[in-house]
Amino acid sequence: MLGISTKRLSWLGVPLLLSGCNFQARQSFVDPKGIVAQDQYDLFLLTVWVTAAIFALVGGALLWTVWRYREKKTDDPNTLPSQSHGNPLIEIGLIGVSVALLVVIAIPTLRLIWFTNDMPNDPESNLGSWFDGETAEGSDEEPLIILAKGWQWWFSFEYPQLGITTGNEFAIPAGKTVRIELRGEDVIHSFWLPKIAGKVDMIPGRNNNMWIRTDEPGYYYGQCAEYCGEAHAYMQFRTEVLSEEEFEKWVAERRETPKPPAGKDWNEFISLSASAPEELPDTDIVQGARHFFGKGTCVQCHTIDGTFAAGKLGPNLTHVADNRSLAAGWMENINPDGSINREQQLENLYEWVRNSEHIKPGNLMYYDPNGLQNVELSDQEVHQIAVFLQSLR
Amino acid sequence: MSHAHDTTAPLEHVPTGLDNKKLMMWLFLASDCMFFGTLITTHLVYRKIYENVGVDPIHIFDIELTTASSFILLMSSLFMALAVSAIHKGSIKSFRWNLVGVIIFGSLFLAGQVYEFNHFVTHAGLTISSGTFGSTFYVMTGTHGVHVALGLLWLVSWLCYSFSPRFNAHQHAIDIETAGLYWHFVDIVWIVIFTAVYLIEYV
Amino acid sequence: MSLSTTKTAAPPKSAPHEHDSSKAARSNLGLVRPDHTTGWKDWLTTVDHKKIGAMYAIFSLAFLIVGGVEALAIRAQLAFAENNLVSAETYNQLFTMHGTTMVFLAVMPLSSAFFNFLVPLQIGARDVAFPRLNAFSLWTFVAGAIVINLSWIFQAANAFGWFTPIDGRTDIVPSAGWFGYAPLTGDQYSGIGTDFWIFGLQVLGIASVAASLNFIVTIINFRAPGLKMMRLPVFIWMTLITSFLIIFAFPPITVALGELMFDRVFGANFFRVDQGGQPILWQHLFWVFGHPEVYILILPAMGIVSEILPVFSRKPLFGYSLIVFSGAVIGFLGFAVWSHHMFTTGLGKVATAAFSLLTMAIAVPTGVKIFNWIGTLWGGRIKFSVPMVFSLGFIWMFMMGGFSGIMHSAAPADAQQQDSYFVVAHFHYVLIGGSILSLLAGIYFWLPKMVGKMWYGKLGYWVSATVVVGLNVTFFPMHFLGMIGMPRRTHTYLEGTGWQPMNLVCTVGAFILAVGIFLFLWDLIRTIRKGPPAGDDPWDGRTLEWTIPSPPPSYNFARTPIVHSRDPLWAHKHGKASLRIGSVEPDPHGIHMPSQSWFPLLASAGFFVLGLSMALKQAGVPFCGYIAIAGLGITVLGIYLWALEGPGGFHVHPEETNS
Amino acid sequence: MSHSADPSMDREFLLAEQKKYFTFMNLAFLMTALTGIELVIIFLPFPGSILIFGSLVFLSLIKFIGVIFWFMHLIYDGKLLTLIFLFGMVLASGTSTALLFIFNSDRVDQTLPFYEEGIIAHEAGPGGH
Repeated sequence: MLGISTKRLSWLGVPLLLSGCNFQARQSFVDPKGIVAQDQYDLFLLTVWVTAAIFALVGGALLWTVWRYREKKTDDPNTLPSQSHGNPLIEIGLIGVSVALLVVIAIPTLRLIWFTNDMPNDPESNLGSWFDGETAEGSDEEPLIILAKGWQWWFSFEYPQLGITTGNEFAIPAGKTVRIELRGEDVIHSFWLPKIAGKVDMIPGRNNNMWIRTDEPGYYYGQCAEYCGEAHAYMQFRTEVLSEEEFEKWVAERRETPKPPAGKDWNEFISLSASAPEELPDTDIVQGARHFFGKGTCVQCHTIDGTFAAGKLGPNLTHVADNRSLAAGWMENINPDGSINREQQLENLYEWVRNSEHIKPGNLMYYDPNGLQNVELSDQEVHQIAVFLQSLR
Repeated sequence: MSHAHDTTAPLEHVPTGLDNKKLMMWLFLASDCMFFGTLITTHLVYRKIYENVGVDPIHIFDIELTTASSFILLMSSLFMALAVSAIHKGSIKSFRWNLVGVIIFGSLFLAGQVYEFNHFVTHAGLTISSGTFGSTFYVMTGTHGVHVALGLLWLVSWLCYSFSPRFNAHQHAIDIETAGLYWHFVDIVWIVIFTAVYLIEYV
Repeated sequence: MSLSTTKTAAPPKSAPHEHDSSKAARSNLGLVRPDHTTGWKDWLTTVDHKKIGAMYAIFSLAFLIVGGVEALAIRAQLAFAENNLVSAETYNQLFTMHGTTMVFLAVMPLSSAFFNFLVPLQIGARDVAFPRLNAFSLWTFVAGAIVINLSWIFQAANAFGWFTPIDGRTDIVPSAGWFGYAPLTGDQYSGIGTDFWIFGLQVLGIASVAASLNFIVTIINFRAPGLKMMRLPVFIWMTLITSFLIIFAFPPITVALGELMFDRVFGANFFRVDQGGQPILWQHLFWVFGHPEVYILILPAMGIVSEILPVFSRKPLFGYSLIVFSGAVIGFLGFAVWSHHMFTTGLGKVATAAFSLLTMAIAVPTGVKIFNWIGTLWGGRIKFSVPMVFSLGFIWMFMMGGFSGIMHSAAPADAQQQDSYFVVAHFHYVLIGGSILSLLAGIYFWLPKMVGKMWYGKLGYWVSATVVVGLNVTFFPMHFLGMIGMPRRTHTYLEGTGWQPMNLVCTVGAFILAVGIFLFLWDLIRTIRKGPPAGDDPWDGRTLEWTIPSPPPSYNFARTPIVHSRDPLWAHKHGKASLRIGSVEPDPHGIHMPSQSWFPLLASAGFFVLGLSMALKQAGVPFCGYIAIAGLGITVLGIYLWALEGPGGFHVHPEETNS
Repeated sequence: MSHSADPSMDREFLLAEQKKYFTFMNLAFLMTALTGIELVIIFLPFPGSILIFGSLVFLSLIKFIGVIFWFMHLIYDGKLLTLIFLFGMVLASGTSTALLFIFNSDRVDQTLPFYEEGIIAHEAGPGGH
């Protein structure tokens, strides 16, 4: 008896739990903002309602049966209850009902499988017929393509049509269909942007893709959803959905390349730095740049567009100070309201380069054989690098 | 000599009339179907998705030799069937000669495989690290070779044991039959590999 | 319980040449057989299915505690955002080992304990078909379990600086997940922990397959006269189906692990991406095994519940043939749905749709079982004994797990749930609410038969209440955690995600669950020490095991029973006279008992040496390759000695000693 | 496998074994011939032909069935054994077929270096072709 009644009691706790749960949380898939996520959510709700109905019926029947046929003091111990052992009609009926209920789920499931798996820009795709707009067959307009790559433990996003590469953050225009090509560069990762679309894995050696589309500008959070090693929990990314004009602006900004802290161009800066460092002004930013390209070995892994830093193993730093986050989404780089506290940002950049092994255990910037674990940098040199990084916008 | 003589029920009680060891061997072989099925599938999957495996299998395969190997394994199977027949008839002498036949043909097959592997490594440069083709080919055919070798070990043990005073044709017929089932299975695996791995390259 | 004596002609027997004395005989090798020994020697050499079952139970409960402690550490770490109780690496090792331990070392062997103890008793047999092979399965399981868990010892040694792998990697405990997705398990991305995992699992696989072959033969060939297939207890049917699942599901994982081993040890390219390996193939091979594995864990649980419900409803099982049939359908379909674990890997439309529909189809036979269980209760006279309370809890919790399973089957919706805490909630409802609850029910039901002591007091009810409450408090909120986007296998999470409050609730629940398991162990130990005598048939049982004394004598049945109906004991007690259990005239030579043997243990020890030294070879410990070969040699030697020692055996005369 | 000690039974048994002997011999000759045919048809001048592919599968199936039913005595033994083995075969071939269907080259990342350059094997250089 005790087991049953306590079980019922535990249901009283459910509302309490619900109150502790914020469904608008930033990675909630029950607060969909994109077309794909909305459809997936609708299908999810359908399954919830269907199963809840079955649960109410079958669970109710179970409870009622247990209550009704419990052993009572008045029962005659010498007689046995009816020894029935089956009724084919009831069983066939119940099987029929179950199948019917499953068909209710199966039909929209099949529809949505085709809907989400049809890629814009594919010759045999029917996506255009699903909803009007630029992805319709024969339409001239190409969807925006983003090449998303999963690395241990960060994401890179390339816009092959626009010539932009970003790390851990990307922007898309609202109201446009975006096709995302997914690649795993080392191990398997998974691209999950819960409010916009369900996840698709990034598998090395394999081309995966998905499409997303949302009409609501805003700021969205995503995370790697396939276990990918030590720092898996720290592998996050962010997406900014911008109106079309803002997106154009963003593209223009991101295409700009940073100027060298001294000298006419980067080549001159580098040659001066190598041959006649005393001719460069002795400021933190210049020293930081020199450490970045030299002693700090940062260039082995990082790219800054417009310079000869073209490492592939770490995020593109061209506009690192414009990014809203650091360390693959783990640290904030810009205030939640979009304003920038430059002192705080400098502090963050310093902390990240200095103490990355504590902030993001296992990260390769520190633990790679060529990483910072084997580079002697004084606190002042790290500060100078941070100053240089802050100038990258 | 087989893994367990210690069955505990007299046959009279067995509802199916099937001997325990024989039933167990068949179950094991059914399980082994999944085993070799997976190995062969791995090979075929990689062959399917990669047109170019960096090596032209037709050029390195020596199909005449492999056909001869298939023939050798088939003959060993025939001898095995005859050996089982002989032991059932209680003719230990005939059983031994047939078993010797199985062992000779089985060894020939293994020798052929060693020659083939050696040839591939030294002349065609195909090693286990040569792309997926090298890996799947060597692991699959190698696993089959290990099965053959284990079968040989088993049969040689029986050959030796047949000279022991404890050996009793009547009592051990079922053990020989069980070993024979294993041996035939190794043969049918090769029938599949011969077609699915070798011959299919020529189509 | 006295049996009626419907006599059949005594089967003609050839004169046995074993001698009958209670002194140890010599084997064909001239060595003294370890028969009639006592103490640890007896336990190490026993071939008695009851003792082997008891050892399976002890080992699996021990590993349940180990896995449980790992789970508590995981929950403690996640209780607060940005917590640093354990490091990321340790956390990953904890969840990897938690999964591996619970699946392979706790639930599977606990089911195996029931198979061992119950199969011969419920089918009226002396023992399993191959008693020495059974001992070999047990010890090989122990060998594999120790190989995997020894990695913790080496990790500790590494922490003290006594042991460093040659490649300098310090992840010595497996940390790539129980699913071991390539290429994370490749030599580029993980250290020797993965080797411990590979070799441990290979050894465990040998144990499982050997045991399953044994059970299938036993069930098919060792049924008592009259016990037709469609009269078998449902638990035996589920054992049979589970055993078939094991023999067909383990070969793919054996091959996959072997290929991974070739990649790591011999430089093959099965999963090496830069040489053309496709990691997705690992996922397919793993789940071809992994999904049937799920049913390997749950089908025995369904069998146990199907035995308990009729006893405490005092009614036959409703729709026996449909329950058996649906079990077989679940088992078969289990091989056709593996890709639903891979809906997010880009399978393509057709494959996704096919696997989605097949997965939904599995809900039908599962539902059939639940309907039939309710049908069994319907019209019965339900007695709320502890096993029954657990069984009812099982139906309820398993239903909840099943419903979230249906939600997963809709592939597009699953794209949001996959790898989130929603899935964690789902499979813990199925595995704890399903498997563990029913295994606990089974322990409460059959322990009196096993040890001859009866439970006393109300503690059992408290155990059921605490476990069920703990289960719900821990895992129900995880549904919501998944919905608000918390991914699995994450070591920590940021404050701003909003996941903090419910994680704290989950952690509290986990500790409640732990208290429940602790209470259970306490109840178990005090019952074994001080329980009152149970008697032959404490629950008014229905099947053959309740006809013999508790604990059962070494020979099980003094006379082989003759069965005339399903639920033979029930029919014997309450049915027509023609349905009473008969008995076969005993053999005048007495009951033949198999001899005990050291050699199964020796053969298993070889596997232990092989597995451990292969893992250490990867760490660069010198000579380990040769030691591994020696280990293989030990196994071969063990098998030869085993074969050459001869069957042996001796006779006991229960009728003389008893009467 | 225990045939009774009754001499008349023994004679029947021996006759049956004698018949089996001829069956085995004939089967072995047949399969040798089939193996020979297999070797011949792959060199027939219809490259890529579904016909050749089909006949190869067919021939190996005949050999397969010959071995399991006669050499392995399935035809003389209980049906249960056939059932068990065929169940394993069906499961294995079903899984295999499904996997071969699921794997397609269209999703393979063809930008990987080995794919373009075809350097999977042959690091050892040209050998004795």
